[in-house]
Amino acid sequence: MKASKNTKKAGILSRMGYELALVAFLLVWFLFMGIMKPSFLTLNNIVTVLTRISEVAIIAVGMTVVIIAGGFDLSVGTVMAIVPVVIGICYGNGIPFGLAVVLGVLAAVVIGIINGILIAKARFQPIIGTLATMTALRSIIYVLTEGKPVSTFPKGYDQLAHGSFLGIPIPILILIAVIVLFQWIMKSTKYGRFIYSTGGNPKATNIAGISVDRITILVYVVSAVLSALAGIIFSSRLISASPDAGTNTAFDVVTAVLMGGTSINGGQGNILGTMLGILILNFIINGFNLLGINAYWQMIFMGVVLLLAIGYDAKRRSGFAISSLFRRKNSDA
Amino acid sequence: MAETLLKLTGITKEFPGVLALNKVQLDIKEAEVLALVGENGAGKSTLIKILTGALGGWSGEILWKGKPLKVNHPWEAQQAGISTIYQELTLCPDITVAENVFLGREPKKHGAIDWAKMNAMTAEVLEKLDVHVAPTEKVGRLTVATQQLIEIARALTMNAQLIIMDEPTSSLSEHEVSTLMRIVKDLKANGISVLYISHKFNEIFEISDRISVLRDGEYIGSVNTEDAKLDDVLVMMVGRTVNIRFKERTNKIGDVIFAVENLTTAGAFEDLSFELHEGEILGVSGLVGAGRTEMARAIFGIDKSDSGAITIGGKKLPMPRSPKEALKLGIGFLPEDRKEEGLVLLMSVQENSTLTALAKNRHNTVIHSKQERSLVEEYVKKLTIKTPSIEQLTRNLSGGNQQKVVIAKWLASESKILIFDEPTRGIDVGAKAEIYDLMNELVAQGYGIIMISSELPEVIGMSDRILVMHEGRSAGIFEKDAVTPEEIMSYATGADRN
Amino acid sequence: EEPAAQPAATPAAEDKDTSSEEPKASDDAQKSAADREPYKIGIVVKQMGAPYFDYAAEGAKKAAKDYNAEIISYTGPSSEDVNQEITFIEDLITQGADAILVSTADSTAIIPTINKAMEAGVAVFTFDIDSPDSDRLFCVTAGNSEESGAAIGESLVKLVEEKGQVALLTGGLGSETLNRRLDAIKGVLSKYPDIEVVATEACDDNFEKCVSQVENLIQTYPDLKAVAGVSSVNPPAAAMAIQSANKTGQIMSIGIGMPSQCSEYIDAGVIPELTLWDPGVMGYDAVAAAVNYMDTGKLPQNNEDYGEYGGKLIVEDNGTVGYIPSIIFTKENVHDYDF
Amino acid sequence: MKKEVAAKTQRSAGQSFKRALINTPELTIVIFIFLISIFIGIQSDSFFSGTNLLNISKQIAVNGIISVGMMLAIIAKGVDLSVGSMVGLICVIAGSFIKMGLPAWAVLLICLAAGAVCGGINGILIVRLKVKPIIVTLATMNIFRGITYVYSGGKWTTNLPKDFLFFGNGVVPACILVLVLILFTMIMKYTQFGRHVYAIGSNEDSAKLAGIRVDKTKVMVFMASGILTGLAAMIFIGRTGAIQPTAGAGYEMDAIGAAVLGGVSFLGGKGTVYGTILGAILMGLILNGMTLLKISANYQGLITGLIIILALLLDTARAIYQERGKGQ
Ligand SMILES: Nc1ncnc2c1ncn2[C@@H]1O[C@H](COP(=O)(O)OP(=O)(O)OP(=O)(O)O)[C@@H](O)[C@H]1O
Ligand SMILES: Nc1ncnc2c1ncn2[C@@H]1O[C@H](COP(=O)(O)OP(=O)(O)OP(=O)(O)O)[C@@H](O)[C@H]1O
Ligand SMILES: [Mg+2]
Ligand SMILES: [Mg+2]
Repeated sequence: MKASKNTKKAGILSRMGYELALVAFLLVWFLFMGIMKPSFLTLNNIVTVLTRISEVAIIAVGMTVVIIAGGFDLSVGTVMAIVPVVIGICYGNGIPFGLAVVLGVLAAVVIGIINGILIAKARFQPIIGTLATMTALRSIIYVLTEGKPVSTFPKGYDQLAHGSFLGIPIPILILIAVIVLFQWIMKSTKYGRFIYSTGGNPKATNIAGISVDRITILVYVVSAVLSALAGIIFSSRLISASPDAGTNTAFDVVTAVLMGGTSINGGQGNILGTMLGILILNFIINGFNLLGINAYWQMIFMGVVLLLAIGYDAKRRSGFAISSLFRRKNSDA
Repeated sequence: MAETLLKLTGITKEFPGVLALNKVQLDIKEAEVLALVGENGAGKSTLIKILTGALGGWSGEILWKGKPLKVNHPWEAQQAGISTIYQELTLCPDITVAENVFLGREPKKHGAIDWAKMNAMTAEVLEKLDVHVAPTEKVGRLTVATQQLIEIARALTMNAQLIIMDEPTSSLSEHEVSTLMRIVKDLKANGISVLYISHKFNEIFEISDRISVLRDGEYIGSVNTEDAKLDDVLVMMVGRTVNIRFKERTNKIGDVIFAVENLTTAGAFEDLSFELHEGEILGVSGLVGAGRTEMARAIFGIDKSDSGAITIGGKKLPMPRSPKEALKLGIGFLPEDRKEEGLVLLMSVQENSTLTALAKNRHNTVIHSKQERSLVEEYVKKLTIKTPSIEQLTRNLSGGNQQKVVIAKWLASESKILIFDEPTRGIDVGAKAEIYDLMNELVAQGYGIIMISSELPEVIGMSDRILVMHEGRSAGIFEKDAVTPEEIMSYATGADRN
Repeated sequence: EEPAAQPAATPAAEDKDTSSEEPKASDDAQKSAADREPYKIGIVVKQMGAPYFDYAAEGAKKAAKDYNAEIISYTGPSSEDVNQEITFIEDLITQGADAILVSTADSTAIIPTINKAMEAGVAVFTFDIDSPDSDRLFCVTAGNSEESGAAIGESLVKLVEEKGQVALLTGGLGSETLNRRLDAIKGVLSKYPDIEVVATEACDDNFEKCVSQVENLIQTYPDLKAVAGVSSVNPPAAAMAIQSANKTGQIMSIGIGMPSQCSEYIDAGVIPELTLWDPGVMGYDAVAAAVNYMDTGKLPQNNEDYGEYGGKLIVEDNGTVGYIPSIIFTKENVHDYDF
Repeated sequence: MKKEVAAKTQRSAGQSFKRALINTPELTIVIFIFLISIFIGIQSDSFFSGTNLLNISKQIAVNGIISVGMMLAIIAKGVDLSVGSMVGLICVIAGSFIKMGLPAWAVLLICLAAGAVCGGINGILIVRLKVKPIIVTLATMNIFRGITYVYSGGKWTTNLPKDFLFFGNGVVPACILVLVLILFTMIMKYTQFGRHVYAIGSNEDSAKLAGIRVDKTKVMVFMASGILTGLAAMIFIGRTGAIQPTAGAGYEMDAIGAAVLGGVSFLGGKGTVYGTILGAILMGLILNGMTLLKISANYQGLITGLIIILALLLDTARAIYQERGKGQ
């Protein structure tokens, strides 16, 4: 085999290429918006957006891990909703707040384990397994709350979301911590390695002496716990846990994850890409809002942006050209 | 002097970072059997894929009966009259045998698919190959070997003028191979050309008229089979002389390090018992479907077995319930199908090699990339794995080198008891020799190896003792010098019984 | 909110008794409006794609024209989601809106954001759905969820003549507004022992699902006399089911709904009564009130008159809530309305 | 003697039933449906009444038809998340033609055509961009819904001419569903298209190398899904008597649910039309039963989720038995 000299470089580039493109796109967007709407580039606006997205971004970290492991988790939004409800109700019934939080997170862990077992042991299709738990959980929320927002939280609970440390809003700090932690886990610990290999080839992973089932359960627990964390920040931001919270979260998050270059078949992807996806989607929405473009058009643009991004990624991988959209004959280049 | 049927000139194909083919030429005459040989990664399959339209983005020219042939898609090649048996199985597991055989060419009766006819025609061709499965059986339930035969059946039913066979016998055992040889000769007799790719020279010399050689993506040359000598061909292939004779091992065989007792799984194998000594290679021979793979999978805890026990280091233990347990017990397993079960193709050489090691020690969760690199570099050197870098994705390695990565993975796990299922399947002579040397080295270091193989010469050449299996039962364990190949075959086919 | 504190206080514009001279007051507003930049007003609603709010927005735009203001954005989540509402409000602040009109999906969750906007110097008015505990300046509505619910309850009682089986329908189980309306209805009905609420079904604002549920209700409760819906999807869906089951006359469908979506069923007598108000007027008055406040620093007085389209605003709750009239739609009047 | 024979035949009958049970996923759901029906039937006498069964048939028609399209996509190892939004888009398109006063049959054709176009767009994007269906349809899900709102300005169309209600009334939905069932069962069994969908889902690369025009087939799959969605939209209009831009929101999940309950596998290559429709029937039964059994709205989702889990657990058990049986 002739290995042409620049193999390694090519390898790294093709791995980095897409993220670079996303960054470039983001910069272009900032430039464009900066010209269209100076208020866009104000520190105030940027901090506002970053704070706002920290919750969904935290969930996206978990979703990325799940998808890399070859799974899919539709229940994130519901977990994000149910955890603060549990905490609020517990606290409302005189349970000390610390314990209430522990119970809330425990609930999330249990949900994660259930998802994991349904998918790993009972071999459910992830999408349908988590759809079922999602449906059930949402209903449990209604039963618990009778559909009314829960707002029994202690004084100063809102500081978690509204407070800041060294001038940086706490949610952003939490998000950064989560990103750093999971970037590290995925890249430099064996569990990260196992998660990738489970998504890449479960059979081979199993034969290599790694319990694929455990990894699978693990990732759903991770996803649930991160959703719980997001839910706590969310409820602290609103000082209220609304039973309908997170109804659209799952799809938003998945959109960002896919846009970040994580492969839906598992085994490939990374958290930084996902974060870029989150940033792009949310700063586009923010920009559209500032430009006064209404929600209808936003939906359309979102779809188009996703297509362009993923289309570009596919081109990078398999060297297709836009023109091939219109070419009659298909080649497999 | 027969007409030239197909002529390839200046075929060049580059993959990211790899020049797979460099101005390659090839020509096949009518009613000719042309053998195409070359090391793993020489570019044989790539050339085939280009020729059949399965691969794009290449340069060069294809002349078919003197006219330029445009192939953008496999069905175009088929319509031109080229049918192909690819190296990888190209069957759809969820549909029936008949459908797979006639996929895309389903016989129709006024508009609707004519199932009766399709099944009948399939039964006919399967008969010719004496494969005994129902045309209505789902392919996914068949053994790898049977699937290979169905691929052959498909190629035959296309009544093409050129049939390409890319390592058709890699998962077949003697019996099926001889059937295939017969069929190829028939084809030739009927004026059909065959492009035959294989790493097995006995086959090549039996059926081919000419031999063309590729090396490192370059066309080296062609020779007529009758006036070609194996060693010359090997030199053309490898660029150096390779010794493919099996070496005598001198290491002493120690005491029992591993034993299996009364291993049984209903429907697969029954009451298997054997011992493995330190420094010993125990060959496992048998016909395809004898259940050797299933036995190995059961020993390694992949499939649940109904009953049985193992003894390791004098301790009698229940069968491992998972590969994880087997790994902890110091067993390693090189599976039959390296792409499906041996490697995570999307991961690099480095990541694949250390997977078992990481899985084994429950301490240090953090990966020390320096240590890891040096470890892998070491194995790459020791096993002479040909790869541009250890970051290269294993997907992009050639068969032999992929197999070496799998072996490296098990050496890294420090398992002393190794089960190799078809370790040289689809691997070129050079790499084969290297793998044999490696196995010799391992046993010399006190490893014990159970080697499942369908290649009789390999079994006899490498093993100290040979376990022959027939329909899931042990037909006996023999000292290697105590049996002849013929005897082994008769035990394997159960001929000895009647 | 100094003006609110003393409703009697007279507008600075001139020293006349307000209650008599509002038209002039608003003329005056327009006069002073002529020589200033149009105010930038943003509208955030509970749910985009609900015709109800589209009509409200139309009214708002009309007012914007009359009062020299500009609706810089009218937006909201595609399904009720207070979190997205917050996003929109935050971005409106950044955008430099002078005033924001909100119809919130969650009157507690929205509080911090409304207050944040007020601190940022934006005049926040709620409309349709109030957030009374926030710092919002004023609310323009036809009555809070309790009142609209009670209204439905009353007409239900009247229509079933105080006895018989009734079923309730709602949109999303998590919608604060709808749940309050439901509770209000149940509150009213609880006073009548002969009325039995047999079921409450939620259709997630899915029209077809609502039809199916009513079909099933009809099956389950042969003596069912009426279904009352608190989401504007419910009455027409229920009517559809009743009609295709040929139960017209036996079972009534009532509740909150858009006359334009229900007129055919009202004519057919499946829907004897429909409760709503003119969202257009609501939007109009909200904008008008906001503009006047920004011009004069005065919140609406009782009986503040917003002209021929806007009508009079009944101000209560010590001057912080202005009510537009609710309307009961029947065969007689349903065709007089275009929303 | 005689008795013995009888016993034997009985046992073998039992065994053959067991084998069928183990080898056909659809059978488990049939049994499940049977049990649930019995259960509801015992609790509520009105369940087995003709009207109620007719109601159920109406209530499952839309989902059932969409599910068949979803089944195609999933068998081809894809999925079509855009069907829900498609219903909305097709409805408003139909609406504007209804306003023009076109007759029902013409509007029906327009619905089918619109569906074909939307589906075609999905298909072309998928094969040309070489992007996974789930991603493309996730995008078009937003795009279609957005267009629907922009095009309709969020407005409803009501007071539809009565002849449009025809499609949603009486036995019509059931008949259409049965027609779809028969037609697509035939297509899946007796046409190259049908078989190739299974082949592609089973192993796309193999299918391509075997000479199947994979891209063409994929585009057809998503067009078919679109056309069926168009048909469903027409029934939707008939059932609701109104054109709403919000129509069909969330239907993609119902369809996926029905398909998977019906034994269609996301791993591709497996699934049947009748299984899918059985899945839709099960979901219809759940909705119907919730009301008939007087289950409080708050608990309905919980019970639905549990029933789905239970049904899938049964199927897993079946699958495991099947593999155990593999050797024999
Ligand atoms: N998809 C791919 N991407 C990158 N490199 C590839 C790809 N496929 C093949 N190659 C490289 O092209 C070269 C030729 O591969 P090919 O499979 O043709 O070898 P071969 O002669 O068939 O070997 P074998 O005898 O093992 O089948 C090898 O170096 C291989 O690593
Ligand atoms: N990779 C595999 N995964 C699951 N089952 C397998 C696998 N390989 C073989 N089997 C099963 O094991 C049984 C024997 O198959 P197989 O032909 O491998 O036996 P064998 O004696 O190992 O022959 P050979 O290894 O030469 O193919 C068959 O029922 C087959 O389905
Ligand atoms: Mg090859
Ligand atoms: Mg084998």
